[in-house]
Amino acid sequence: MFGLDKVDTRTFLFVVAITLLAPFILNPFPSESALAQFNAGYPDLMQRFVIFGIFAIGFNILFGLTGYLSFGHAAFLGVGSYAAVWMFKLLSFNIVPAIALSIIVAGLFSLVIGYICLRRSGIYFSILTLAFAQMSFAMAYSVLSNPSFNLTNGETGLQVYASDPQYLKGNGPDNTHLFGLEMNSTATLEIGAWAFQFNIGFYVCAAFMIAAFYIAMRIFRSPFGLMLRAIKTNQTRLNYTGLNSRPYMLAAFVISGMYAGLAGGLLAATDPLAGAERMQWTASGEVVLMTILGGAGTLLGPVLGAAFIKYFENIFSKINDTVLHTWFSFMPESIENFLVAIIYPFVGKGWHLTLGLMFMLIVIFLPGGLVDGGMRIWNRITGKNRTQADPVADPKPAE
Amino acid sequence: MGILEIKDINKRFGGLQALGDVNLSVEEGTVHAIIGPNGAGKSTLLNVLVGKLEPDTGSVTFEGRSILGLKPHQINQLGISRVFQTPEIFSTLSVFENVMIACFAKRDGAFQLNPLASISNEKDIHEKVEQMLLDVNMADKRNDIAASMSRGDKRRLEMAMCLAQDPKLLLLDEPTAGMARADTNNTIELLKEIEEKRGITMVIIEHDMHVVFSLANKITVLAQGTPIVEDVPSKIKGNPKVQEAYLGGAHE
Amino acid sequence: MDAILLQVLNGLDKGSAYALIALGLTLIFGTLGVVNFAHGALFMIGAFVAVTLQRVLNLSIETVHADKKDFLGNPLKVQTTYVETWFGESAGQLIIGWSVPLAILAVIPIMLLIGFVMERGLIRHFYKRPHADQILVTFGLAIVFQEIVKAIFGANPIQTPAPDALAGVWNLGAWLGLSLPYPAWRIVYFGFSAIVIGGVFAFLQFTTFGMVVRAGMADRETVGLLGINIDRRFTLMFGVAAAVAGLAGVMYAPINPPNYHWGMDFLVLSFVVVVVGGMGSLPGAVLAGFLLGILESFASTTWATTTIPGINQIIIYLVAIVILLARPRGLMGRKGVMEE
Amino acid sequence: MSKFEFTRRGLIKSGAAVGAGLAMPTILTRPAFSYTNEPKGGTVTLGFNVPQTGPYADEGNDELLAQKLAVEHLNGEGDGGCLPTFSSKALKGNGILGKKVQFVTGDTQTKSDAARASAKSMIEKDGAIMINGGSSSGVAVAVQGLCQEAGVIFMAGLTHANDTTGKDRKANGFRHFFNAYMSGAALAPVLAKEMGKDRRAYHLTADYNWGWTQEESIKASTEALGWETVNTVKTPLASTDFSSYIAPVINAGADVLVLNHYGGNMVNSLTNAIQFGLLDKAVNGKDFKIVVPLYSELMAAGAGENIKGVLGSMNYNWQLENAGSKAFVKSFGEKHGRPPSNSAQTCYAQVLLYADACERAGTFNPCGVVEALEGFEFDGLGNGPTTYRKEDHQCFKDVLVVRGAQNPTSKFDTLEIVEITPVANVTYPPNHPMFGGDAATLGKCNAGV
Repeated sequence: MFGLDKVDTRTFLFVVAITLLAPFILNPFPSESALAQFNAGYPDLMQRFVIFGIFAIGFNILFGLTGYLSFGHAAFLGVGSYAAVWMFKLLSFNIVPAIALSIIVAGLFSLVIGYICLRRSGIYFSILTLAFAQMSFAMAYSVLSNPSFNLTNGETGLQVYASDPQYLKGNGPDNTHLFGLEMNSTATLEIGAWAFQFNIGFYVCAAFMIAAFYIAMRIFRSPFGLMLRAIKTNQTRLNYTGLNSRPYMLAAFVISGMYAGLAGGLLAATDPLAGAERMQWTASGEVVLMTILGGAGTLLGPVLGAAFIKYFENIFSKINDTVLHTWFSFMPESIENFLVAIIYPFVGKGWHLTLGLMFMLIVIFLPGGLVDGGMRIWNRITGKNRTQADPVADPKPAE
Repeated sequence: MGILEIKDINKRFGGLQALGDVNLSVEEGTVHAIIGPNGAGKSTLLNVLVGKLEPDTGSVTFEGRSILGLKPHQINQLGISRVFQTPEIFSTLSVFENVMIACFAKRDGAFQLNPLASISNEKDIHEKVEQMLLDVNMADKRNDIAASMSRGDKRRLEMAMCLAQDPKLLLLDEPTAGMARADTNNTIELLKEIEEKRGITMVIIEHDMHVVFSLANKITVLAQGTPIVEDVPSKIKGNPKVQEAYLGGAHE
Repeated sequence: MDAILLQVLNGLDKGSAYALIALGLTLIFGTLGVVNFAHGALFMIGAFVAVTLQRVLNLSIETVHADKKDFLGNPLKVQTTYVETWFGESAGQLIIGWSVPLAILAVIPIMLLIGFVMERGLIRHFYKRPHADQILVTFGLAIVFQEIVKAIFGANPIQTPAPDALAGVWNLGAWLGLSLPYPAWRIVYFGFSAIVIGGVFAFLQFTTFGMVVRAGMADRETVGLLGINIDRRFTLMFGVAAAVAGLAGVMYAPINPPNYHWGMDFLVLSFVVVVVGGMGSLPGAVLAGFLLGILESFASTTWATTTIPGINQIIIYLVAIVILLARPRGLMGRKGVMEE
Repeated sequence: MSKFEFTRRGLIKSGAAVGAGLAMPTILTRPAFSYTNEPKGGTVTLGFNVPQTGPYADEGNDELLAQKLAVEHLNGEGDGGCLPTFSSKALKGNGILGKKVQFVTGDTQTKSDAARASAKSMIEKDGAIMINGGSSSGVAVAVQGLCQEAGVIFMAGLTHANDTTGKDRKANGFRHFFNAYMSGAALAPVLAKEMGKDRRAYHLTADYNWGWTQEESIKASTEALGWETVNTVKTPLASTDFSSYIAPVINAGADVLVLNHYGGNMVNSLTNAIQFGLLDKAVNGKDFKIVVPLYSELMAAGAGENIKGVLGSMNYNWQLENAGSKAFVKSFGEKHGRPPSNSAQTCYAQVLLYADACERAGTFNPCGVVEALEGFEFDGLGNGPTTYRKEDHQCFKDVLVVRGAQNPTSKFDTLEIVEITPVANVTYPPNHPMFGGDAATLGKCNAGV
């Protein structure tokens, strides 16, 4: 089905099902229970899961297949966002032209940067991409927001003002929308103590992610994808087999740049504000971590990694001592205080600590990332010794 | 006029004359061996032929067309394939995928942007790969990861990849270096078979005289960057110049 | 003229910090083949050794002052440090004032220990793992280090002043007839860095240990074949690299007050320095450190920023791009290192 | 059988997109909201969005402590803090409108994206009806915009840029903190008094929006005094070492250095300036001076001895002697063993002001709250008599000019109050050109749904 073989079709349908049912899956705990803190099924976070999923899927096409580690992909996400917000400012809040332009602009931007950076490989390539991204960030944060030529609006972020022209707006909505379907509309379904939220913005992003995942899957199974994996393994042999690695690399770089641009455009579509720190090296580092954490070179890994990091950022950072006290309030006070004292450094303002520890634990005990680790655990449970359910999965990330 | 014509090639590295006035003509359909003691310039010559090094002077023409200044992949696309001293293969990919890449390179050229095409739909490529694997007796290893194989098998895989491109000229850089005697003999058999069945022109750079005399129809002896003798194998053995070159080299 | 010389001094000063961090990073990369993202954190920990020592020396006895009031109107508690009660007020003050130089003595064993534990407990399991895994695990470690420091010392910068004798301004150019007032401690820092850098090079050049390590940097397998236990030496080398980072940090504390985020602030920059210098090249790292330091200083002059607006924001990265495009392996890099 | 509610207006025929859910039986349905997150049970939830990681984590922590204290006082716990001194007597210590106050917390990371994500999760997941806190203007403007769209109230924390209540002002957003213009207006007369009217100033300015507005404000007000501006130099936000910016000051012929820096930037630039011995110099026959227009206690602590004698301005200082201030300092100090910072005070005051506005409006409806806060005059929260101006939702009150103390008796009184500039001197028209001119409007209040 869909031009995929049986295993792939199953993986794809699995992703589609998980994505569409996310509002249920991410909301396992009743709204009023103490564990509701761990629910992730609210529109903003669900949107972030799929948007950063797209970003990581795209990054994985470059890094997972070719082994070229870009430390500057956040720049493409950033320009995508800026392009989209400019479309909102100039045309209307309809997301279609905005997203189209964000993909195009990010594509062009990555074409230029890729053309230059791909003259080098290994860590030299990584530093070149990092340098371009950091320069973009610095310019966007300050120089390009000066009053006479304000392209980015600097620190406060580019946003839509009532005084903006919006030539095509007419009587259209005042919020981002897809032909009238407002991105921030949410329907709430209540079943018993549970409240499930269905948000238009999430489903629009989810549709894009499913498409992005499908395309990535096709790329993995295409001769083009095979060449990219060949580049990672042995570029010398590739050249002596009559293949020119440069255009392949550049194409992969631009494709992943366009994925980043799409993610940036969607970020703006769900929330029409583009800030410069989206382009900072930490943001580029984040997508690297997402991909490695989930499993570089695997299809599902990057999506899982993205969800993992975003979950930590948004859920663990919100657990404060008051919440902890509620959890343990059924215990005697001394034990309660003791438990809170033990756990508190790892949540709330200490969520970074937990994140750092998780990085270490995962890479130590699950080399190959979450997907590979999950597979091995599954095999141990079922007692089977399947080699790989994901045939192109390459458990060894690139150097 | 040979298929490969090398005229007046000179190459210096700093003060060292690596190649001096090399003239060589490789006839179509022959197996031409280039031998010589260590440091005679064999590898330099090969690197000039594949586009990795640019000579200071001289010309290299393949089928009447100059190949100097071309990139390795362009030279390959003209029909020159290379087998390396240590097998260069895609070690993390399967045997099948290795050969498949060569088939795609032959069919689609140096670059093809087809990210949405599906490998599994490429029936003709699959057939060709199967055939190649049968030819080199590797059909049973088709799903093995290349890195896990023995050195001899890696060599056969590399050969299969080169043959999959139907090259007009095959360059072999010490194809049996570091091999056990049995593996060496297998390789010789394989190369003989290729020559007989396909009639591909080959240039072999080799140390092992056993290999050279089993395969070559013509031998060029290189000493200090210059060809000193070129003849059929039977006449090379007794040539005093050759003996001097080898023995003299040993005494240096 | 004076202005130019001042910027050269600033550049050398910045450069010596970059060079010291890059030197340690290159030692680790060159000997162990490990990309250590926690190296900036080691620099930060070094600075916090000074902070800790300062805190320890400031441990105090509390006496209640009945006639003075604190901010809530309660009797004021006056703190007198133990050091002062033991050695008298002036000697005590002097010892506290010298806490940063004293911390140098403490930082070497502490950083060596941290280095040993890191290498034995964690890094050595990653020699054969892909660089991506090394990056992930050391980045995780860097976060853990900085969060621990944040939990103890807070996020606010902490002043760790230089001793009074070295806190003033020295006029360097007096005997040249120039006016070159320059902070004394920055001159000390530069001199100190030069000594440490020289020490590391001498150590590698003139000791057998250093020879083995250099050989190992060039070709690890061959040295292993010679029957030399290279692993133990590499552990020590990691410790030395950590100590160099720690020394750089401890001495930097009076220049700018340390905060827990230093590691991340210097991480990216130090990697740029290492790569511009050429992966695995020790002289390259030092050269690139000073070069980028000086260029950064000159890019921040009014002349430079009016010529090209924003040049001071991007200079480091711009130079990195130009150098890497002109010289594929940085200033002094070797072929084949980290290029696959 | 099943009931679907769209909590936003303008959703047309989109049911099919989520049609799968329609078949599900619904056992309970929630009564409809008349505005975003209308509190239905016995509690009301406030969202405290402060930096918990990154360089401003300590400041965020201080804000959080103050916010928690405010919640205690609203719920009638603790000593009541400013409730007795507050001029409005609507609050009774029984929560807000009889509902017990709860709160959720989040981490802004001092990044506008992260701050918006955190605020959104509070609004969408936890049902927060008001967002308070923050430690930078970028975050404040970003979160303010979000709250406007979502239909909740934003009570800004520490934000000093003119834009927050200038060109980026929003109907649902309120700022208690002072701004760059006020800093300039308050500092100028004191500078004239202390340093004379014939001074040459050299500005170092953080190269982003807040830095520029501050430089603009200080420059305008000092030049009006007769000062000359020798040079204005922009420094990258990411700078850690300012030596290459400080060194040129020595020979520039300037006799005052103005550091338009905040947080770590200010701590480092001031430390470097002292290192280079600037304060020991005499230029043009006058003693060299340094001015840091925006001070905070944490910056003072970070700069240590270096701030001695350095002038700056603040929104509030715990040494203020009025009744409200005393009550707040006592309450905070007894709990945490140290006096509150001015960002803590602003957050505390904002929470109380919000609660009071709800009580007076008799509703949590944001539009009601906006109406109750607009033009509201009050006293007893620590700053003296204060007005929330209707046109731009900026608080107008006295501004403090402070100086680094020469001989602090403890680590808490490192700053001393030099002058309390009366509100009249820092007032400006709502359409002032530095505040977006006539184009800047609040828009309409948004109650969501």
